[in-house]
Amino acid sequence: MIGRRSDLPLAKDSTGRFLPLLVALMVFLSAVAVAGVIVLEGMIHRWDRDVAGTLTVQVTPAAGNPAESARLTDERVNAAIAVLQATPGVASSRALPKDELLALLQPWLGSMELLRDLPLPRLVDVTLDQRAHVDVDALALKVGSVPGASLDDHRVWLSRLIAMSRTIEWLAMGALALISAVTSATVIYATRTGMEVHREVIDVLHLVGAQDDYVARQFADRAFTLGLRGGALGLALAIPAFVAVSQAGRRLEGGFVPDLSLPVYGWALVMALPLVAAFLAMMTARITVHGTLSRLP
Amino acid sequence: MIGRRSDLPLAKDSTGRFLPLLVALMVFLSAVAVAGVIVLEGMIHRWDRDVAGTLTVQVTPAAGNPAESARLTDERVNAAIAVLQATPGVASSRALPKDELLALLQPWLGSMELLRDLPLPRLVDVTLDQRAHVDVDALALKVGSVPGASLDDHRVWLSRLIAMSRTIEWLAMGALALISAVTSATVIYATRTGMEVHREVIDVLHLVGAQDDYVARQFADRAFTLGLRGGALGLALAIPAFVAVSQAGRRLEGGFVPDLSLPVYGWALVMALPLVAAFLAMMTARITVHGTLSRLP
Amino acid sequence: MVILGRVLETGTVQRQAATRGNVVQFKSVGLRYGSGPEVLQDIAFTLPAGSFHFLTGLSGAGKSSLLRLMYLAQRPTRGRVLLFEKDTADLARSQMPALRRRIGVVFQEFRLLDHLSALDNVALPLRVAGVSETDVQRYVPELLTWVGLADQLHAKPHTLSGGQKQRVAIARAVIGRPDLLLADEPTGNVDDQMAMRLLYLFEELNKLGTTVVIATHNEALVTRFRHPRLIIDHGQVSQVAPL
Amino acid sequence: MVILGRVLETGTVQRQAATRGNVVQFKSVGLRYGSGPEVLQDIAFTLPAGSFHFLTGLSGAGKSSLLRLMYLAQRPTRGRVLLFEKDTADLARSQMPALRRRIGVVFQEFRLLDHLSALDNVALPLRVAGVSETDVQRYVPELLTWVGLADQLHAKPHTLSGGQKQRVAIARAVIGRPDLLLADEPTGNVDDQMAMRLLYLFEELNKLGTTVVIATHNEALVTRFRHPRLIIDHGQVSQVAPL
Ligand SMILES: Nc1ncnc2c1ncn2[C@@H]1O[C@H](COP(=O)(O)OP(=O)(O)OP(=O)(O)O)[C@@H](O)[C@H]1O
Ligand SMILES: Nc1ncnc2c1ncn2[C@@H]1O[C@H](COP(=O)(O)OP(=O)(O)OP(=O)(O)O)[C@@H](O)[C@H]1O
Ligand SMILES: [Mg+2]
Ligand SMILES: [Mg+2]
Repeated sequence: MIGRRSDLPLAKDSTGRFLPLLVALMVFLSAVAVAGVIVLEGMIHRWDRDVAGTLTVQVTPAAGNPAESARLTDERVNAAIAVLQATPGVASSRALPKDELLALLQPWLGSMELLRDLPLPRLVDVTLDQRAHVDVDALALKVGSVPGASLDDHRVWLSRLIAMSRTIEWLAMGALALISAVTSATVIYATRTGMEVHREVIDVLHLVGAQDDYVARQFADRAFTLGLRGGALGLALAIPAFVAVSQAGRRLEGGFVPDLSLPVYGWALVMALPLVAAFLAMMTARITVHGTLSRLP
Repeated sequence: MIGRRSDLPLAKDSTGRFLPLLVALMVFLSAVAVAGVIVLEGMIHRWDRDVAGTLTVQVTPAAGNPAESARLTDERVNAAIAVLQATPGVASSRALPKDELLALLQPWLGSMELLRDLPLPRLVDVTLDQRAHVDVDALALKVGSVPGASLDDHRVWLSRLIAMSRTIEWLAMGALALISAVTSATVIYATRTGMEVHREVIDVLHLVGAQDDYVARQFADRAFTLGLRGGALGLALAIPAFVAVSQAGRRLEGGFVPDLSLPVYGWALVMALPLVAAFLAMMTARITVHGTLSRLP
Repeated sequence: MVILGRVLETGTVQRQAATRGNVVQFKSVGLRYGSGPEVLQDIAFTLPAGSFHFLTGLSGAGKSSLLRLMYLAQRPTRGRVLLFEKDTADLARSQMPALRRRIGVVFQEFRLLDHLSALDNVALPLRVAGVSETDVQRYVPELLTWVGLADQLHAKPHTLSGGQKQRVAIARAVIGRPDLLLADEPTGNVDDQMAMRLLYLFEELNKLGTTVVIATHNEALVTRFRHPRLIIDHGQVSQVAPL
Repeated sequence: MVILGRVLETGTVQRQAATRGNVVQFKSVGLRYGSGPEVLQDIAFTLPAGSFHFLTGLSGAGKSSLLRLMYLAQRPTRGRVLLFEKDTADLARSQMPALRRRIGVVFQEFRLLDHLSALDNVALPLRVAGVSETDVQRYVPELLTWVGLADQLHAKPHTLSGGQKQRVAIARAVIGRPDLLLADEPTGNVDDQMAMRLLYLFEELNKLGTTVVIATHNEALVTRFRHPRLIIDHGQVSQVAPL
């Protein structure tokens, strides 16, 4: 005899096919969301360091004869520095000496000697206070008011990209919360309908002297098994998806999108998802059964 | 009397609370996926046009005295053009005359007169055949073998970004398919358990002379109502999410990420999702009931 | 009796042209469940329109099985079952509802709908057949009153006693004034006095033209009401004149 | 009878020290469902250990309700119900299973588990109580044979006839040799001969010390087996000596 396990005919319920499928989808989506959040978090962290660390302001040379141009350009550079220093959160700002500038241009222009007297654009290195949060967008506007000066738009753009990534991150977390809620709701639903379908059986088990836990355990065990089965399936679906994305990501190595592969703790987290789902299912089932039973006479 | 509607006590099932919740999540996720696919598709289309249309190869000037440098640089440019013309899919390639080059540099360097004799980098405009698919990555490698020559890496990078976007797009479509499947599975499940719970009732309805459709209609109507309710909720959740993302996207207007807002047909599609879900639920329920009933004596 | 007569005569709405000929005909019918032995073997009998039979036999003899064959919840494994002179094997699924509306059944386990009141349970065959709500509200309470459930019109089955449920089940079976009434152990949960009363109800219906078959273990009833019997024994049915 | 005695005496495993004193005591118990009238009013009686009572009354009088109070499926709206001399109002939920294992119940609607075979249904009280599988396999078939179901050991309830189900329900109620046996209309679906046989089973159990209460409409049985009666009428219970 299969013993107590078969007192409730749970194995035949259609829950057995449905719950794993749903949990699989949920785990798949969770895995994607978790991986997405981790990758984005890493990206944002690096970008943030970049943006938070330094900025560059570039000042185009003023027109006119060489001497006048140089004087006007210097004025522009000083005006830009003044704006920068009046901005809270800016730790220091320093105009790049012409030598360094030429060194930067060198790969573009074969020989340097002829450039010495050219009216070149000037660069100002800005160091930001690590602790302060600087609104780079607002700063860009302010700097833009100085004629010829502009904040390096790669950096501005990065800071906007961060804002957008954060939004996506929040969305992903929201989706994750929603997914957990719906998974729990599904398990509660499946357990409740299970109890509805088997109400007579549960009643009779009680009347012949079975404890609440005798019933709850059967539902919980089943929910755990089904949750784990579904979770494993979901993970199996998620992994090829990751590989595809990080493959695609790797081809971008030159671009701004950094390494899309997960850190070890990320993999651990994703791998744990089926267990988390199974555990969630089990606890939900158990609590649901106990809750429902304690309302019976 | 509420009449035939109340023959099956469907309104009291826990399905009433669960199904809308699940459909809400599914519609939410579908809306995000659909919007994502549409936005990506638009982006890829624009990028594709860029990349497919033209490429730029830049050739740094060779070292040495001006005359020799000019000669060597010309050789490099010709070598690059040779490589390009040997590549299938390249329609034409043309070295940019110095005038055009200087015009491009002008905003950077205040005055131009002094530049005339400088050994400047040279640019080659490449037009691609619209119909042929060119592997830009491979081309970049080939061009790189010419000393001093390199394919404009913005374009290379765009082509890689497109590859990655396509992967994400496929993922989103996969998720969409999965979501539809799971929604159908859920409705089938809910209908089946509903029929299990009410099997006695359905049996009796039959025995007193009710038609199959009398039963099926009640399940289908209910599934439609629940699906629509859930769909509306899901859409209500999705819209703020869209607004947040496109808000964040708009702030990027300067960057490469184009307009993240949906085209009108995209909105129409997203708005139709709750109806699609409700309809899917209804048809699934109807088919499930008929299928199950026809197996009875 | 007068009231009942009125309910049955004027009240039930589905009245068809009086049925004639043979209502039930079994031709060498055999029934086996799965791969088990034949529960019923070579059954052949005919119930003419307007007849009244008791169906008796030991527990497990096959009474309920025989009735199930008559109300089409079960197909015979061999032989032919004819209802109203039509072979039931030829019936399409879509024709079953119409046929079933001509048959009233009292199930051994009642099979009431738990979420409907006594009144709505009894009204079910009328509503499924599309009878007007005015008629439903007029005749259903009257019939329930007659079976002693005037106070329980709006009670749900789980609040009814065993005997009360049985009476609701009987009311549901007769409300449509079916051409064929099949009752499986309809008095197992009521006292002798109520059993008598219910049998009168069946007789009244029979007088109006309904063919009646009642499966029962209650020997006292069978002796008191002198109707022919169908006796099942070892898978065989024999027809016996009233005691 | 010999076989039965052996099954019951040696077979059932949960035997406790013989119960003494009063098994059931009702003290001015009232029961009302929802906001309805009181179905039972001021009920007071005592069933000493080892007693055997019939419970009679018209359909709807309150027999099943009274039994439900005894097996704790229903709480009284007032008054006190004592089982085995303990007030059931004081019982914690966790103490109920142990108490219920001392009570065997035959439900009016049988309440068998559809997915379990006759054997597993009867074995249920033993398994829930943790009795060894060897004992289960030894005594359950023996008891089922005694109630005439030797051929149906492995049949599922939906393949059993009404009377066969009733006998499985009875076997399940007695297999644990309970201290208190409550049977609600246990012979409504069997023929008179089987009814007799089942009554003998209850008497046998009673002789071994079980307190028995049987609700029934079957006057023939009540007359044949001379046991005191509890009669419910208009919400009142009166105890009457054997006819
Ligand atoms: N669905 C089924 N599958 C298998 N066997 C069945 C099924 N239904 C009934 N049987 C068997 O057929 C036989 C006849 O059953 P049936 O219910 O017709 O008896 P009955 O005469 O109505 O008995 P009772 O008076 O106890 O209700 C029994 O032995 C029963 O076990
Ligand atoms: N759960 C309930 N809610 C409301 N009323 C109920 C409930 N259960 C029983 N009743 C009512 O209580 C009365 C007694 O019912 P009970 O089932 O105890 O009668 P009984 O004596 O067992 O009758 P029978 O012989 O027909 O089985 C009936 O009028 C019934 O309608
Ligand atoms: Mg039967
Ligand atoms: Mg009762």
